[in-house]
Amino acid sequence: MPTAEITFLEAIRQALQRLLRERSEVVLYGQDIGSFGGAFKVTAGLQKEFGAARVFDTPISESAILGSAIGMATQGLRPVVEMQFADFMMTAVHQLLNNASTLHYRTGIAAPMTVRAPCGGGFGGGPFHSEELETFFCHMPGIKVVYPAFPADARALLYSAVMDPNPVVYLENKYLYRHVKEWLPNDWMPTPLGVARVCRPGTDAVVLTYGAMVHEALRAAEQLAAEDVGEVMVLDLRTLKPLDTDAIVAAVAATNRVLIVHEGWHTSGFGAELAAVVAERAFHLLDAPVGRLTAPDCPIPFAPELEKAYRPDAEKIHKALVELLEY
Amino acid sequence: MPTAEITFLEAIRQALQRLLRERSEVVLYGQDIGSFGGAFKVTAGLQKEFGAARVFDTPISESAILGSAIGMATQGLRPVVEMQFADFMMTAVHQLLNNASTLHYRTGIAAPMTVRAPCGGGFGGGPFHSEELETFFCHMPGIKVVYPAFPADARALLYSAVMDPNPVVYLENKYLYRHVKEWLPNDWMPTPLGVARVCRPGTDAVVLTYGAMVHEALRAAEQLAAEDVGEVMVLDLRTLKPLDTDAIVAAVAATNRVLIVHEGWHTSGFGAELAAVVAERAFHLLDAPVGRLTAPDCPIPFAPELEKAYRPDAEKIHKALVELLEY
Amino acid sequence: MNRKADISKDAALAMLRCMLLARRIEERMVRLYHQGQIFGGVYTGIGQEAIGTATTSAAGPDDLFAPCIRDMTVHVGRGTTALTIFRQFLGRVTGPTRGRDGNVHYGEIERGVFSMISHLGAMLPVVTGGVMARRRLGRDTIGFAYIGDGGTSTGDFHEAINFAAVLDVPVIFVVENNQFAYSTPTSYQFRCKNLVERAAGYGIEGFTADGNDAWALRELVSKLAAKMRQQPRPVLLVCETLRMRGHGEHDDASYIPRELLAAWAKRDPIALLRERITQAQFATATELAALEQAVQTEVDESYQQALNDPLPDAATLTEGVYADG
Amino acid sequence: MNRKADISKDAALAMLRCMLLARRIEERMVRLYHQGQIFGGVYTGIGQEAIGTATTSAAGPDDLFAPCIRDMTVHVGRGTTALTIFRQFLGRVTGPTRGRDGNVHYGEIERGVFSMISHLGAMLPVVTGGVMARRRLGRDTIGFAYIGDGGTSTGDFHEAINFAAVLDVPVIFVVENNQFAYSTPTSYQFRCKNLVERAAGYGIEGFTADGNDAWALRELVSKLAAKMRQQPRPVLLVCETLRMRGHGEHDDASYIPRELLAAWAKRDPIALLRERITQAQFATATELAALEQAVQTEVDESYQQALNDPLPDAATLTEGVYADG
Ligand SMILES: Cc1ncc(C[n+]2csc(CCOP(=O)(O)OP(=O)(O)O)c2C)c(N)n1
Ligand SMILES: Cc1ncc(C[n+]2csc(CCOP(=O)(O)OP(=O)(O)O)c2C)c(N)n1
Ligand SMILES: [Mg+2]
Ligand SMILES: [Mg+2]
Repeated sequence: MPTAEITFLEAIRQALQRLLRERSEVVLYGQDIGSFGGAFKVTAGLQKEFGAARVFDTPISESAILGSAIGMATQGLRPVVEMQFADFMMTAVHQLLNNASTLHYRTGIAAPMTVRAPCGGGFGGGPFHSEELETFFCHMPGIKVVYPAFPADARALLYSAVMDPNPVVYLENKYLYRHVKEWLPNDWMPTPLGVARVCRPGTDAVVLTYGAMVHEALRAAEQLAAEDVGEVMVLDLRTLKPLDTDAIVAAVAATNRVLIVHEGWHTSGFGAELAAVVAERAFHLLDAPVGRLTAPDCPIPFAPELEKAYRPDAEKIHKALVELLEY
Repeated sequence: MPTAEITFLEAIRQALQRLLRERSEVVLYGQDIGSFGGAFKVTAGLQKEFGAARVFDTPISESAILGSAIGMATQGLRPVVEMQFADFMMTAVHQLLNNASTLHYRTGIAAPMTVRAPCGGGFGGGPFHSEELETFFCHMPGIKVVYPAFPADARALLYSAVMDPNPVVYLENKYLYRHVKEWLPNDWMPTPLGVARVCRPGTDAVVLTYGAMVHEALRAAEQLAAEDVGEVMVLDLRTLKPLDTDAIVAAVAATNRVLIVHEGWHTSGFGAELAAVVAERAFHLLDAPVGRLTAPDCPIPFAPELEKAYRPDAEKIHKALVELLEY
Repeated sequence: MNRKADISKDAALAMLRCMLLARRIEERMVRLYHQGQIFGGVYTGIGQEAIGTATTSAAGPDDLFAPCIRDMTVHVGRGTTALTIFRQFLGRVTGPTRGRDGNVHYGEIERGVFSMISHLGAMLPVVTGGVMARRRLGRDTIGFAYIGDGGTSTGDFHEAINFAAVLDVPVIFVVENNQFAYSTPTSYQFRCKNLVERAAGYGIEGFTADGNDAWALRELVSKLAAKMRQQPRPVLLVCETLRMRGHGEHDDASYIPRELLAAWAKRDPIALLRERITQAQFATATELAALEQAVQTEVDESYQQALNDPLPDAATLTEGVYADG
Repeated sequence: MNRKADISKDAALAMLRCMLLARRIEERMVRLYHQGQIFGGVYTGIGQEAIGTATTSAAGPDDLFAPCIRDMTVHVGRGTTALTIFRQFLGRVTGPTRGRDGNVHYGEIERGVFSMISHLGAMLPVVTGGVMARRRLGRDTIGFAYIGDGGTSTGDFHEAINFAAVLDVPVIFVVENNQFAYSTPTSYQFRCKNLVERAAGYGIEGFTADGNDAWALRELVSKLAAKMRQQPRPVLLVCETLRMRGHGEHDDASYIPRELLAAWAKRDPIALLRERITQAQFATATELAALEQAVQTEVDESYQQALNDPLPDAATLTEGVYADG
């Protein structure tokens, strides 16, 4: 099977391209995504290949973008809209929370729409271009939330997200776009939403995480193994809603120690939900308190010195795991 | 000391009235809050007493309301704005999350503003007039979140919220407005934010809760005591951010069993944060898994049969506590 | 007045029936509310029936609609029955939202009608997107989006109209200026003389109309719709009317001057259309009385039937949050 | 051209200095970016300097400003120094955001300048509220809110202007139509011929101006500001200009026709003002050269000084999230 080494970004582009090829009902729109290819060039070349009727630019109107996608999705299209940065989605979150998330429950009408939202920091984006907002989306009934960490998953899960009959928020960690590559087959199958993946086995503790932090956790786990401190499992959640709680409980059962890691704010971050699930469902399996390693509750600072202190990384995870293993 | 029996709603009105009297920098605005007195009549009579320069109506523009409050608060006034329903604040949440919540951290400029937001259900308000959104606000760095359950607290905490130098979201559970009364002194002192209150002592379990659910929990606890099943403590958190974690840990230490109750959605609800805090800080004190009794992850239904099933109440809390005590 | 009747007898009588049916249903709901028999609130469009009536009457079968809280005549005009409406308002499991909502937030999408959410303005981009989809799929759809004078102050009003203008989406943005937004007169919502002045800023055409004259409004909308099907562009249509009751039935509307109410009561849209029909000799007094009677019977029977319908089962609470793959 | 100079020599030279200083700082930032010496992005207002310059020059000491990403001349015009700006851009702890932001999101509120957030349109109500507060406290403040052509598509643009109009808040909403919003020309943002057509819809006055002619713009804004202090009302002021570089320095702006760039290069605001100053005989060539030199020295020295300033200490990361009671 022919393979190629592709970036996380290229994986997303391939999924969009395949969707546009195979599914005439798929349309892409957003700010600057047409001939310009988007702020991150994820849609580069797609307008040229599929025409401006299927890949098009819009005014800077997040609520009109999300609202129109809902209307389209009920009328036979499958819109995939891009928010230029996840941060800007907050100007229109009522469209998701009230319109999209309640629609099927109230009316029985499905709205198969996907919102692609580049998120996360680590590159000097500062307080308004680095936000991690997954906990907001996970709190909304009727919304699914996908957050891949690897090119293979980015590609395979995006296809499934778009084909899902529900509104899906698909979070793209910007740090991964060009930092993460994989050798992947040119032929690929979509993978189902809602399934976590053990991306490193381990018996002494488990890190529950997603997105860019999966890679930091893997680095920390490798180091701990190299140092003979312990074997730490890394569970990549991949989909935050629906959440693969069985995989979480199984991971806790196998390790009895849990560290939760994410890049978003601490209080009411998605890690709180993960900790609560563990406390409810796997309490009897725990040998130590559930730990959360997250960003602190402060705006995302710009200066590299500050952002490095702000953002969890392999080093901090390593330290937290050492403490957890010693408990 | 002269006292009077006042409703929760009247308590809020008294706090606003006193603020307007004592603090010339306080202004009130929002939709229909002037001569009409607001959708719930919380501001009834205030425009008449203080004039339209200090109590005034605005267009239906939530972002302009919140954004202008930020600007005012930096320039010497102390705006108290009313959202007609908390649900509608979601049309402008970027003003809170990005503008208000980051301002002091970025610039050192304080924004003493208060957003009053009627929330919660139990009266057939349906999916768009019953939302519980506290978890969103608690996730924002730089924002404080107050959620009183009794008239005395509503009055005393609102005063403190308005005098706080930070943006405060002050949540008013609509069910409490007219359902809850207390005999209170006409003279009163503000109470500090961030302090929980044991409103029923107990040794066998603790219910961590806030808002309307405090009253349901109290009812359940009384019944359990009457039935000789157990003595359940009820901890009214009163302020969700900053959270009184010491009081939580002390309550767990005294009871070893925890039930968390709130009226909002389950996944990533504020109960997740509470469960996580318990799992992190009080793990060794627990004799049973931390339980969460919340609304399910579905839009708030209108029909009374459905809303009753949707909303936690004394009966459901009673059942959950019986199970918890038997664990 | 003696004007050329572009409007057929059938269309005129259908409009009258539409308004009468909505009026009678709403009157019933008002009565029930004040008898304490309603869970939740009651919001009516009494006095504003001509707008939904005329626009749906002028529309085509494939068109899409996003009505607001006072637009029962949009539903009735698209064929939603009194029975369906009572089932909705009484929270019956047989209603369009199966009791999940019990208020004005309903719509039968198979008739082209979206189910509104409360957030003012939020439906305007939704209908815009629906029209975009249908047209891409080859249907000759135009959209009708309704919004109150107060709703024009929302960011969504602006974003949606501008979006439709830039993307050439044929939607009629119908502003129902009923002179009040809850308790506030329009001076608290805008400072232009007439909201039609907003059209130029979007590079689209704007029109004003008497919102109580269904006959004339239908003629205007027919022309606009025909043109938009040729040249797909949005338009802004501002209809002047008055809210004849409180915001909801909990509100006595004491802030609306009594003389204003009295003046508009003389321009009741049902009476105006009845007059037009009589002038056009489309129906005799006896025929009109029979129509009224038929409507009343339909309302009475539908209400009784809905009352007997089952309430939702609590066990179904969490069903259907997600659509099945 | 021989026009009456309402503008004093001091004011004219101050405007020239303002534009030169901003231009030189931005050119330095551009160079540093392409040398790979900048963390984060670089966004400039090169070619648009006249707008911030003329508006601040016409403003009063108590006025309030909400600049956008291309408005360095608002900061400079209000007295913010090159040193402060470099400290900000280099993320120094001595800068106005103490390294918490390192980009165009800064402002010295003691000079009346708000620190913007990125969400387009979101600052417009903030400055409106600031003006309301100051006026209630007895100050003769008017506001200046800046927004790009693309930013006019946001709901906040609409809500803020309408809010100010309804509440009689004197804010000049300055639309900087630089013909592009990131990669898209204005046909992707609006369909009216000129955004000034939006004013009527808010019941306010609207004006258009050549955004590259600081001299004329200052005259216009002086008149508007004087009138607004008498009669507090917002106005809409649309300034035509062109973005002379990419959206940021990562963007080569290949989507902007080269001829368009060339045509506007001939209308460089600094050159235009220099010409006016020369015509008015406010300064000799030698004096102008000295001014240029002084600006260059200030920029060089400020950059060096900022470079030597301390970086923020990681230990302070969570300080100041809340203001102390
Ligand atoms: C975004 C938003 N803010 C506030 C409300 C609360 N609200 C419901 S109806 C209403 C008044 C609406 O007035 P108008 O748009 O003129 O419609 P009318 O009721 O007159 O038909 C208000 C303020 C809302 N539904 N949505
Ligand atoms: C609400 C919002 N959506 C999207 C963006 C991303 N964004 C930043 S600048 C920009 C283009 C702005 O164009 P314009 O308003 O014309 O200003 P200019 O850059 O031309 O000065 C976009 C889309 C944003 N900042 N805010
Ligand atoms: Mg109205
Ligand atoms: Mg621009």
